[in-house]
Amino acid sequence: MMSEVRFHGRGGQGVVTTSKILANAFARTGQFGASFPMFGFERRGAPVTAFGRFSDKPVKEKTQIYNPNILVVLDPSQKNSPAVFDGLLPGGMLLINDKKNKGDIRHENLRKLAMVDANGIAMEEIGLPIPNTVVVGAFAKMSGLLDIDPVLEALADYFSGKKLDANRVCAQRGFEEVTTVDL
Amino acid sequence: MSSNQYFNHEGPWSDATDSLMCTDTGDWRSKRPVVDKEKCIFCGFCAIYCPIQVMEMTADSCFQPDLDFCKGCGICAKECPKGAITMVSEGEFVS
Amino acid sequence: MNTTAISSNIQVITGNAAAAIAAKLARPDVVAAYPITPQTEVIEQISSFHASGEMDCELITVEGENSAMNAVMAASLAGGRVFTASSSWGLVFMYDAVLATAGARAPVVMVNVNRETPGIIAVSSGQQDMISTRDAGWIFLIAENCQEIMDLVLQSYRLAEDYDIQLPVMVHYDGFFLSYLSEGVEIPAQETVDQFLSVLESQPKRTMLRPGEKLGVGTHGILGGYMELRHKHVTAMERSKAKFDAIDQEFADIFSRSYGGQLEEYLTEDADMVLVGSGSMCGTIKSVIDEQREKGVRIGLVKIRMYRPFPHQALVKALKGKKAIGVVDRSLAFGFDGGPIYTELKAFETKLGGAKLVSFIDGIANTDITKTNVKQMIQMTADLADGKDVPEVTWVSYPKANKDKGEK
Amino acid sequence: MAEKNKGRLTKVLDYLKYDDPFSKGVSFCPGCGLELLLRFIPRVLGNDIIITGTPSCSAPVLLGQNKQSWHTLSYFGTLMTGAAANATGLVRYYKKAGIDNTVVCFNGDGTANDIGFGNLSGAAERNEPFIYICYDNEGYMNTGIQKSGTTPYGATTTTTPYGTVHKGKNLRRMNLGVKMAMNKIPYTATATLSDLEDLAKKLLKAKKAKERGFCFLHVFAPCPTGWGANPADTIEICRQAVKTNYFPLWEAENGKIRMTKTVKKPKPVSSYTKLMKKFNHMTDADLQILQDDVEYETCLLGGLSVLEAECQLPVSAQD
Repeated sequence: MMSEVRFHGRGGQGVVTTSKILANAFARTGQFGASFPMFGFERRGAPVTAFGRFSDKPVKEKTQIYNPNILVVLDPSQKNSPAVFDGLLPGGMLLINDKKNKGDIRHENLRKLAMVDANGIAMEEIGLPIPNTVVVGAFAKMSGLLDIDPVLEALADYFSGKKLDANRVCAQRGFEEVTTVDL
Repeated sequence: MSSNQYFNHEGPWSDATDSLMCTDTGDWRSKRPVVDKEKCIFCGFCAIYCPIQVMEMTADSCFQPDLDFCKGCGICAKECPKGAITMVSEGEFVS
Repeated sequence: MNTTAISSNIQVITGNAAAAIAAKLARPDVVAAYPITPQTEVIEQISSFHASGEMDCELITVEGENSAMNAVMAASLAGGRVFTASSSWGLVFMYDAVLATAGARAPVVMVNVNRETPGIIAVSSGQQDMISTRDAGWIFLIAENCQEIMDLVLQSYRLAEDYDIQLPVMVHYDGFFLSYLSEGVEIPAQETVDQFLSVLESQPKRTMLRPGEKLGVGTHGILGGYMELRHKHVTAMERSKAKFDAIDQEFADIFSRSYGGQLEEYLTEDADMVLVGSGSMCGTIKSVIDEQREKGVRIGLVKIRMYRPFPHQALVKALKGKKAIGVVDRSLAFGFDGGPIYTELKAFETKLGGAKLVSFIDGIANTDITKTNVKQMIQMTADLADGKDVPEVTWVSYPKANKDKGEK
Repeated sequence: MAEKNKGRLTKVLDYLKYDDPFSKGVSFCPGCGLELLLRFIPRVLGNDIIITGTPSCSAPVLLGQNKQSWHTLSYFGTLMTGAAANATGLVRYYKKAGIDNTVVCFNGDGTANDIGFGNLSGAAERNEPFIYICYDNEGYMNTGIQKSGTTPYGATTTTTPYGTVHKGKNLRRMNLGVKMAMNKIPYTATATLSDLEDLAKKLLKAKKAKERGFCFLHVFAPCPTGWGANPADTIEICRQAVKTNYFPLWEAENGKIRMTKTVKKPKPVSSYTKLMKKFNHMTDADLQILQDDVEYETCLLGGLSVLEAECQLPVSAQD
């Protein structure tokens, strides 16, 4: 079974890293992950899209994802953008970084909505509004595809020292503090 | 493999351990330097300025060109501080 | 590709990182490169390995690609193992030196991260840079995924520096689709790579430029001399085909991964129809083939791994007797209707035992070769096999091109 | 014999410590400045130098023909666009492999100043340890005497011919030596063939200084064929170029610019230009422009040498 995930965010939020860490964590469980960014001239603040494929079999596809079954939105301001829901498969899931946690997002194909105040947690733990590692932890919980341990291990490939410790706390808190609504 | 007719190596390598190519540049000359042994003070300026380095020291303490290769440019005659070298038309030497 | 069980050697890295790590494992003496999107990460990684002392090489931070190739060519002729990387306009800017490197038979290994080239500035994927330089006299290899990038770079050193070959090798992989793709790559141990490459040390030494040895390189080939060198060059290229197959076999014995040498055949044996492709598109094609096979469609894939020399003997062997063959090109052969690989394969049509050929052009300038597109290609190839009328050339993602053609 | 020793052998001969590695008969034009320079370099620097050359007048001699060669040096014949990068590749590999070497890049002004300047400049920036010698004959001679960046104002070439509208090159020449000295390399110098002892000393200094990095020699080497000069005048042309300050002799050692030959009372540039036909058409007004050019460069160099006397180049970061 393959999950196809599309990540939406802004430059500077670590969108591409989010997808990489998840691919890394999947590989640690003996599963397979592949991720890549959508291409463009990236700059801080510009919308950024990344793709992730996670599967128990080797991932062969090398194309962008047009029909995701999971959406991850790191940038709350994009939550109402039609581009976010473009091609979402029935029974889809959405994880959103949103401190308001209103749970008022709806789409005909959306069956599960997960919310986490990733910016808030990141500010508390690392002092910067970079939500990516919180989102990674929340993703593991929401999707049910991963435990938190491989995620924490994977973080060591991207951070070291105090930053690693702080980001591990971020991921752990994301895992624990995410709230989900079945629609 | 085909015979190595032109090259000893797989790529474009020349090998100077074999033999040096040589052109008989002496044939180019229309005038030849003639050294006046009496005037030569053995300073060596003709030798150092000769582009082909053909002015050789001889046993009788003057410089003489190797006519097999001297192209007859006339630098030696021009640069000799004693005017000991004159450029003489090759026609003079045809016997 | 047979994938070994998960082990601690698997890291999730980008294609660019795979190339850089492979270069590090090959222990080059000299690396010279200049950044260009989408290759930049390769030399950033190498610079970082160099800075941390993990990579004991001379790293030349040149002022342009032309100098990168000139520097590694010279270092190679002096006897060194070298590496460089470029893409697109960078490859074009070093093109005179690319030609000189091949002519001098310098066993340079480089990666070229495929990106569009001609005329229009496009920071996007496409194999046009490869096609624009295909007749440089280099061996061209093409990777499908991050693991294959790693493995091909390692195999390239064995091929380039082999005493019987002595030719530069360029490993191509799709920019963006592979350069920035993060996936699990098994990173071999240094000792294993050393063992794999150690065969080269037991071979006779190639001619090297050294002080006082009275040997010079770059001589004028005059009279028949030039012809002799050119003939040696094409003969070595021809030899490289079997050599590459053998190296791939040996690689399989040591690393437990095998790709099939010049071509990788995917479910071709019983196939009526075959797609011919190269690079990252092959992964997507395979996934569609898996789905189609479940529906009973007898379709296979021939993946071109070695593009120069052109593996026509292997292609004829793999494709002979099939009903229809769809050739997918991610580049153009200007002046021809069909794509470059299609036009080249077309030259061997009479040897294919009646197989019909059709050309698909797709994936130009980051246009995605989607599963939908692949399904369309398979359908059209099936139609051709069934004797239906199918246009010779189809621009899959640009229907207007096909319509214009039809109207004429 | 005793009576003959009226003079003393010129000291230049003392510098020629090695055999001439070149074949006696090579196809340079009579009076060629390049040939004199090319034979001189290995006799001073040694026969184990590796020389790299590009397509130019020097190429037919530097490069072999099939497996045969015109000289016994190791050489690398390569492209005009990448000569300094080639030398870079060589010295870096030799460094890695621990092989002692003296790599001499030997190129004309076309390669050095024009088409190959990018990689020359890059090699200087990286302070690569080799010697780059530019023999400047002020044009592309091997392709049939075309204009180059160092062709002086007014000179006729086949791409700046004398016509009814345009009369020779209407652009000023570039000063390659000064450009290179601004790269903070260990050694830069100009030299010419009339002052061979000066040239020999500079070659030896370069050989020593290359242990610390990039060395550049700009050597003025007339082309009698291309300039319309009497082959016998090759050395005289060099001499007049120095005496008129048309081509001043200086060096920059560790950044300190110093004249190696001071011209107290420079002659007018016409005493140089009259030796060749390429300036034949020039009016007094044209000559004045060339004279102004020469004076500007002399003035600039004078200023630099005063300034730089106070400056010491920092020790290279690579040391």
